[in-house]
Amino acid sequence: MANLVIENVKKRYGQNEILKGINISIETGEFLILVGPSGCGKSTLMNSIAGLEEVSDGRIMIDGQDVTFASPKDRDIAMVFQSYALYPNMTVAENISFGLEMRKVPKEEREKEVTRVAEMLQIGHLLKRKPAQLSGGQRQRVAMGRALARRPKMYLFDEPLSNLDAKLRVEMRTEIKKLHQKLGTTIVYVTHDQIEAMTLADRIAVMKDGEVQQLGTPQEIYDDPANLFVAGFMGSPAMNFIPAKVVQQNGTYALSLETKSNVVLPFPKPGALSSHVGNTVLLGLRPEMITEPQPHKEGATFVVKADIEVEVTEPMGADTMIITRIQDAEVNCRSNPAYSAQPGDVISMMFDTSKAVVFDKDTEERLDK
Amino acid sequence: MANLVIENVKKRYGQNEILKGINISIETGEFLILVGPSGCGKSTLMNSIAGLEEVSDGRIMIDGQDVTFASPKDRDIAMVFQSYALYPNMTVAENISFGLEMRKVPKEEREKEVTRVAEMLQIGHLLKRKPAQLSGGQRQRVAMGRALARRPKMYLFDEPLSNLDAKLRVEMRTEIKKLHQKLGTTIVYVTHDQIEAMTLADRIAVMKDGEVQQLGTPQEIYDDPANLFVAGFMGSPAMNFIPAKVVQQNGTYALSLETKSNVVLPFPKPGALSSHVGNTVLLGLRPEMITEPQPHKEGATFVVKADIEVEVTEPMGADTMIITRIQDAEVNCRSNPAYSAQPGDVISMMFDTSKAVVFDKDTEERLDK
Amino acid sequence: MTTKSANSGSRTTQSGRPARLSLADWMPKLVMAPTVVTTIVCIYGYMIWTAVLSFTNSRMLPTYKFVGTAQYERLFDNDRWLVALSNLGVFGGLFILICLVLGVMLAIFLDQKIRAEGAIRTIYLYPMAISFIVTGTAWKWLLNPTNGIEKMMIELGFEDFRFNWLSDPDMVVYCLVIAAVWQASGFVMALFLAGLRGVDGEMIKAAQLDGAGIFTTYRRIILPSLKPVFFSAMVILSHIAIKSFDLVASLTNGGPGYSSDLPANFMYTHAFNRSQMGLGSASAMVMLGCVLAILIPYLYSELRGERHE
Amino acid sequence: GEVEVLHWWTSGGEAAAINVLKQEMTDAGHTWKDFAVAGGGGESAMTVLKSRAIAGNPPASAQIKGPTIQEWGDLGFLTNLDDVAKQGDWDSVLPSVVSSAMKYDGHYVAAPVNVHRVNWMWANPEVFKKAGASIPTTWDQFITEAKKIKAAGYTPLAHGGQAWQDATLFEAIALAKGSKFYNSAFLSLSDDTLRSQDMIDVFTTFKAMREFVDPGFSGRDWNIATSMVINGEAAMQIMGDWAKGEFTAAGKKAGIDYVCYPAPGTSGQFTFNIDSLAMFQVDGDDAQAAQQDLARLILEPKFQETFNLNKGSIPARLNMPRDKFDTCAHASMDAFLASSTTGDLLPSYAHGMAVNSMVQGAINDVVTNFFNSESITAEEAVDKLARAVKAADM
Amino acid sequence: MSNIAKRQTSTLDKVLRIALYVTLLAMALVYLAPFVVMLLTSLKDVEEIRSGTLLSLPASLDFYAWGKAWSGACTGGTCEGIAPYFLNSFQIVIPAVLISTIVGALNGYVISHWKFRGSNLFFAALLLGCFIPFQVILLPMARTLGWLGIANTTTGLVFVHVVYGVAFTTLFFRNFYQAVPAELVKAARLDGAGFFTIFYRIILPISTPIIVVTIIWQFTQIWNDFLFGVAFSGFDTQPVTVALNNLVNTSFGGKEYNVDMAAAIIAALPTLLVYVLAGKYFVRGLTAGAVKG
Ligand SMILES: Nc1ncnc2c1ncn2[C@@H]1O[C@H](COP(=O)(O)OP(=O)(O)OP(=O)(O)O)[C@@H](O)[C@H]1O
Ligand SMILES: Nc1ncnc2c1ncn2[C@@H]1O[C@H](COP(=O)(O)OP(=O)(O)OP(=O)(O)O)[C@@H](O)[C@H]1O
Ligand SMILES: [Mg+2]
Ligand SMILES: [Mg+2]
Repeated sequence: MANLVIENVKKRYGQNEILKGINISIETGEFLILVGPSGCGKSTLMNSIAGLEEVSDGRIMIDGQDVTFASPKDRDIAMVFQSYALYPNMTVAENISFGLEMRKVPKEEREKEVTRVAEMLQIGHLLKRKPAQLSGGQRQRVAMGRALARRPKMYLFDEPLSNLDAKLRVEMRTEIKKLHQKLGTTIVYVTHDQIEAMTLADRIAVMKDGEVQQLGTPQEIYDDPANLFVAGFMGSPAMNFIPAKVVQQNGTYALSLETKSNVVLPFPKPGALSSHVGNTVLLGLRPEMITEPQPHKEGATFVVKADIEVEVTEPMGADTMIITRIQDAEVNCRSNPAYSAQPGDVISMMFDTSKAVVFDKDTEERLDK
Repeated sequence: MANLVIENVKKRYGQNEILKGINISIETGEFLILVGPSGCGKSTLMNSIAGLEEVSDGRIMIDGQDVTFASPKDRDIAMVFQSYALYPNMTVAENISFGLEMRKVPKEEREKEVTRVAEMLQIGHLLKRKPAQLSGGQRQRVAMGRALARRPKMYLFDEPLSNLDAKLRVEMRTEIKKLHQKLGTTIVYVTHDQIEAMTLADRIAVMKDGEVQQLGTPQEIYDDPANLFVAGFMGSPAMNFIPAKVVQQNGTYALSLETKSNVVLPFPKPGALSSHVGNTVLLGLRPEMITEPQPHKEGATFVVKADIEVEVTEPMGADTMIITRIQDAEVNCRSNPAYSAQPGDVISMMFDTSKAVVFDKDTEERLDK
Repeated sequence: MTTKSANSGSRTTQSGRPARLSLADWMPKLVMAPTVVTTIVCIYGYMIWTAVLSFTNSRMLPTYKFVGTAQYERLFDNDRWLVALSNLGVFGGLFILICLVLGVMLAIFLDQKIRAEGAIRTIYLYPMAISFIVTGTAWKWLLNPTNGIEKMMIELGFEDFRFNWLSDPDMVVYCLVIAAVWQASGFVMALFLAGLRGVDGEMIKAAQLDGAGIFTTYRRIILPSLKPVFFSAMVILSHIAIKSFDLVASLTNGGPGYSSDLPANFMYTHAFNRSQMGLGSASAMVMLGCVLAILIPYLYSELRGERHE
Repeated sequence: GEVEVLHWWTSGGEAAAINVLKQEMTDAGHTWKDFAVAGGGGESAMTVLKSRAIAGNPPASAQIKGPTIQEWGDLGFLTNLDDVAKQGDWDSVLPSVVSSAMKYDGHYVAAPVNVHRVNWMWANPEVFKKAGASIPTTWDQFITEAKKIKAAGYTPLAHGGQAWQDATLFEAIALAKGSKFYNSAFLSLSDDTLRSQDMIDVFTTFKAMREFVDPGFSGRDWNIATSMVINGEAAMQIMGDWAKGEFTAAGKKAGIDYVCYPAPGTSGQFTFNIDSLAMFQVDGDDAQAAQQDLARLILEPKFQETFNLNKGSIPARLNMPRDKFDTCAHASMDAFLASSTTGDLLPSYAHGMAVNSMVQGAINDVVTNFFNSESITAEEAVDKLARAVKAADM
Repeated sequence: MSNIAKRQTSTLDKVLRIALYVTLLAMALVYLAPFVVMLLTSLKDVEEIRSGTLLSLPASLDFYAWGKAWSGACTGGTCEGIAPYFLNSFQIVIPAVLISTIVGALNGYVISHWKFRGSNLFFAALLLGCFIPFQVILLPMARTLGWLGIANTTTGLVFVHVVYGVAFTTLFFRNFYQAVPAELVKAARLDGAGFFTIFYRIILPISTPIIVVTIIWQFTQIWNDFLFGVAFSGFDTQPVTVALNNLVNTSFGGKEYNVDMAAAIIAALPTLLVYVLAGKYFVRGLTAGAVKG
């Protein structure tokens, strides 16, 4: 069990600075999820934690010990590589048990462990195969198995489920969650799956261009994003950013925008708007906050109805996205599939601003913090 | 432009039969999505279509021509490999333009094409790098770029977006959709992302263990699954399967089950139940059909309220999953995050069976077709 | 990827605490140590020693009477040396080129799932096995104007067939090329075959889909990814070329005249048979200089262009 | 004690000869370690010797000859044999030409095994008869007769295109210009002589030989050339008396199947080539005793006789019984004695007896290149020769 | 690569395939020619050699020359054939090949996967160093061996061969390992494997083709070496090449070419055997599919 402190870690490849001073500190047993756009440095950071890449600057501490220069095997970390890195000459079973063998676990116990892990990952029937004879998802599961067979201080998972089907992914996610609850091992986990991020993480670090944009609980990240980037990055479909003018009305501050007609939306923290009166800010409103009129919300404090023109509809199974355009910004609204709307229709929608946030148009920083 | 007919294609690796007689036929310009559990043979099928694996049996026709034995390069197909298969000795730009060069596209045009594709995939700044210097997602995009630079008869995409972040994935998905609309090229596409499958596909083929379970439009697959497997596979979280007893009531047939109390749920096609009276069947009900009481649904034909005991809640951003147990089956219900429920609470939920389906407990086949 | 210990010196001061150096951290260096020591002593030490000798008038055995660059002046005033040097150019160039082309070609051909691959491979490879001390004789016969290939062809009815390269001072160097290619090309083939066997199959599939035919696939995809193999082959071949000594000694002994002399033979003859250690050393240094002039840029580009890890 | 002998006497007659010595050593209670390194006129053997010497582990005895003995002496590797020499009275049994070559700094350091005459011409009388030619006694005559022989469809001159064979032929031609010329050119290395008209003539004659050899001569070993004479493919060969071994081994009789004459124009002259075993300093009384014994045995008449009968040469010792030797050997012995008083007894440059190996090599380079090149004129060759000799004699 | 030589159906493909076989066989004949000459010569008697042409078949199968070369021919003063020298050669070749291959593999592994500052530079230096003409190292090496007390011994020869062979073995392995994905080593390090364990368990099992190449190279070089063999051996440790050289240069009267040729072939047999045995291990595509990218 480890608490992990990453202090001002930098990493350069030749000219390019890939990590620009990362600071992250998590507690023992925490489940940290790293998210960020492709190429932002997540894998590099993972490699640095594991000691597989030498950092150019900064320090990494595990359990209060400086391990910046410790060799990977002394750090007692297990990792799932994004590229799997299976040993091509070994069978699946050997791949999984290799780490145990290295740690001098007796043969019998290894075999038991392999069986257990293989069953959990549903690869029991593949144990005798070589990696080259596996499908993509099977390889990925073997890569997982290799890490899960061990009981290290810390697990690092680099997109461990990306090649699995939804069903299996849910099952695996559950297994990981159980494992974490049972062992309390610190886990750092990279994923692009929002649901994974939201359901697994104790805390999420959102990275961009080699920098941590925000480090917080899933709910914080979702409801209280530090800046436009974080807000836009988390949530699928993404949060809508609608240019809105700050107006003073009835002694408080509100946001005014043009849909089919002019609407004025109340704002939960009007004080934050006070210094921006007359300016245009970006109103951040998640798609699920713009819905078809729902009787039970009628009359709530921050709910306002307005007409919009439907541009496109996108059925997504459980919901249908209605896409419209407000002040030149494309806006996604989430509606019940039963609520049928056709492109070109002008329909009434409910805008719920109880969780709305506002950003500066230029700096992209939150204004209402 | 090609119409693709796959007739009874089989593929064996040694003893193992991986494809067990695949039959798929799609029209020119269709967008076919292959889904199925990991290891079910999707990549193998793609490889067979491309001519990279010799099929053990059966026939593949493109544009009415039998290409079963044609060499890959004569099939005029572009493919994105699940494992990328980038040329390690070439730069990104060279990787992308190689296919064009092979087809004798003049240099100037190639360069223009590379620029266009790179911009679309947001890898313009990486053109001079070698694959080994890229992050996972960047490699995947290069693999995409290699295919997209060409204008083949058919595209094959094998999980082309699995390593991208949600935002990028949405953008890429849109690009692919646009491309498809513009060029009308036939596309076969493997994905594990349900949203991708639902939004991109003209038709979806659900595979399992080397067999096609169902081939149909996304809506068909979602609303009208051929069997339990398809029903359970598509949709995330998955459809709930609740053991229910067929009862005769008020001259029609309905389903009875125990929640906190006994409920009887009406069924849209009661006729299908007639021959099963007294038996237990599996009722398939998607999570979004079990919600917190919603005033606007009150009193609808197939909506019934019942009490359940909350086992777990799982906030997922836009929704919160409420997990309960009905007749020993775990059941997911989708509720508004505002509707707060705690584990152990007994709450009232609305069951909407307007789209419910039933399956045979043993054969797992649909009963109400 | 670098071991932690590598930069620990500079790092220590930076992080303000000494990095622990376990045995494991030293392992890579320990493993290399014997090679490093022997290389420094037995190659570079001797090289420096030779360089020193080249400035002395050492005769039968080394002495240390320095004569400045006199030996170099003598060397370049010596017709035989100039012939040897230009022979090396012709011989080395042709030999390396033909071996590479032939080796690659044979390797690719053999990689086409050939029946009896093992037997054919061994046939291509066997010339390496037989010492030139004797194959030299066989080649001498084959190339001999009176009773070799020429005689055979004439007996076969080609009355005007002439093949007298071995006794023609202008052509004899090509005889060396023939025999040397015969001997070494099989190994180049083996080298490439081993490389081909390691190429990733998926990549080839991708190339096929990109529309590359089999030849293009080899030329553009597979062979470029065998760059390291080319590198090995180049080094090995230039090594063989530079050191072709047995070959000359047994096939032509430098003749006719000294028209087929190579620098290695020149060096050996002068240093050991003519008691001109100083001159021999000078010629060795010039040989080395030529090699370095060609090789250093190549090595530089090869090792620098390596992937970052 | 043990005695290790490094030598390159590996051809049939030589090997048999050396086995005699080995037997005698064994009989004397010593162990003979035979370190034979064949090939290239002892080039490899010399390399081995140097490597052994420098490793501090030289063999007790090694086959070296001529000026090379002096070079090894200079380096202080050789041991003193004066005691054995005194016992065996070497000073009187050896001709002075020989004994002085065995001494370094006035002390005996090596034991001679034989004396070769180099300026021999071997001929097949059968071929001469068929071609209607007669044995030439001057080089001009040689050319006339050779033309006849060639016209008759035989190869006039059996020759191997190796540098030392070219040198042997060249030396014989130069020798015909007189002993003074030879001395001045190859011993004193006089620049004037090297550039003289005589030398140009020598080169011209030498080049004339080129058309009398067959096209396949390049790189041919001398004994193959000899066998051409034996088989009647060729008429003559200019080669030292070791060629006789080949005739003998082929069962040919001197004077009947083959004849030996001095090379054209050199009948009174004698170019010699003396083989010898030099003794190196070794540790251990036993080893030293064995070494001294070896030196003694070499000079014993029995060994001298057997060895030279096998090798075709004549004993280094004077006053040996002659009866076992053939006519050619007798001729050689006579010439040896006669020439030693007239100043016609000359060291063979082609076999490293006259000059050090550097000069020898330099001359050889010019000679062999000239013989094989079509473009160089005799004048140019002479100029090259003079320059090369000067450069080598640095 | 299995898919390149796909099932061929069209006639063009068939023609190409036939052409391929024809080329391969033609080349094989060319390569074989000198050997055939040697073999035929070894089976003829001296008279036949003189009178016949190179490729004429021997009048009768006569293994006299082989027997003589093996145990009767004279190499210098002794007439025991080349048989006694085989053992010497084996005593030199086997340890030298093993040691240099192992050292080369380890070096290559370090240079490609455990780089340290200067390791690449050292590699370059090693490679450049091997271009030093072997002739110039004879004397200083002799001195060194003398100091080490292993002059003119088998150990000394093994040492010399290892020292000058390592550059090449390192080169072969380094260039092969360069293509092994770094992630493999990383994964193994995390699994807790140390330097040697990774080498032994992960790297070595996928190195078969290059081991084969290296052994072929080293075995051939060392077995056929003459220069070191002659310069650094004692009279009782001479390798078979030195004996062969002596044999070829030893002649009683007419040269016995048949014996020479037979001796040469016999001397080459161990190497040929290595080729045949090692050749089996040219297996294909071991790393395929291990890693993305
Ligand atoms: N070379 C092989 N030898 C034997 N079995 C193989 C080989 N290649 C693949 N398989 C097996 O074939 C089955 C289908 O593999 P395939 O790659 O088509 O799966 P997939 O549907 O693409 O799965 P995934 O979603 O995990 O990529 C798998 O069970 C796999 O283990
Ligand atoms: N060897 C290298 N040389 C130069 N740049 C590199 C190298 N390896 C990675 N990079 C760059 O470093 C950046 C970070 O890479 P990293 O693999 O950490 O990204 P990532 O966040 O894991 O992305 P992904 O989600 O696509 O896997 C990328 O822009 C990549 O191009
Ligand atoms: Mg990554
Ligand atoms: Mg797949």
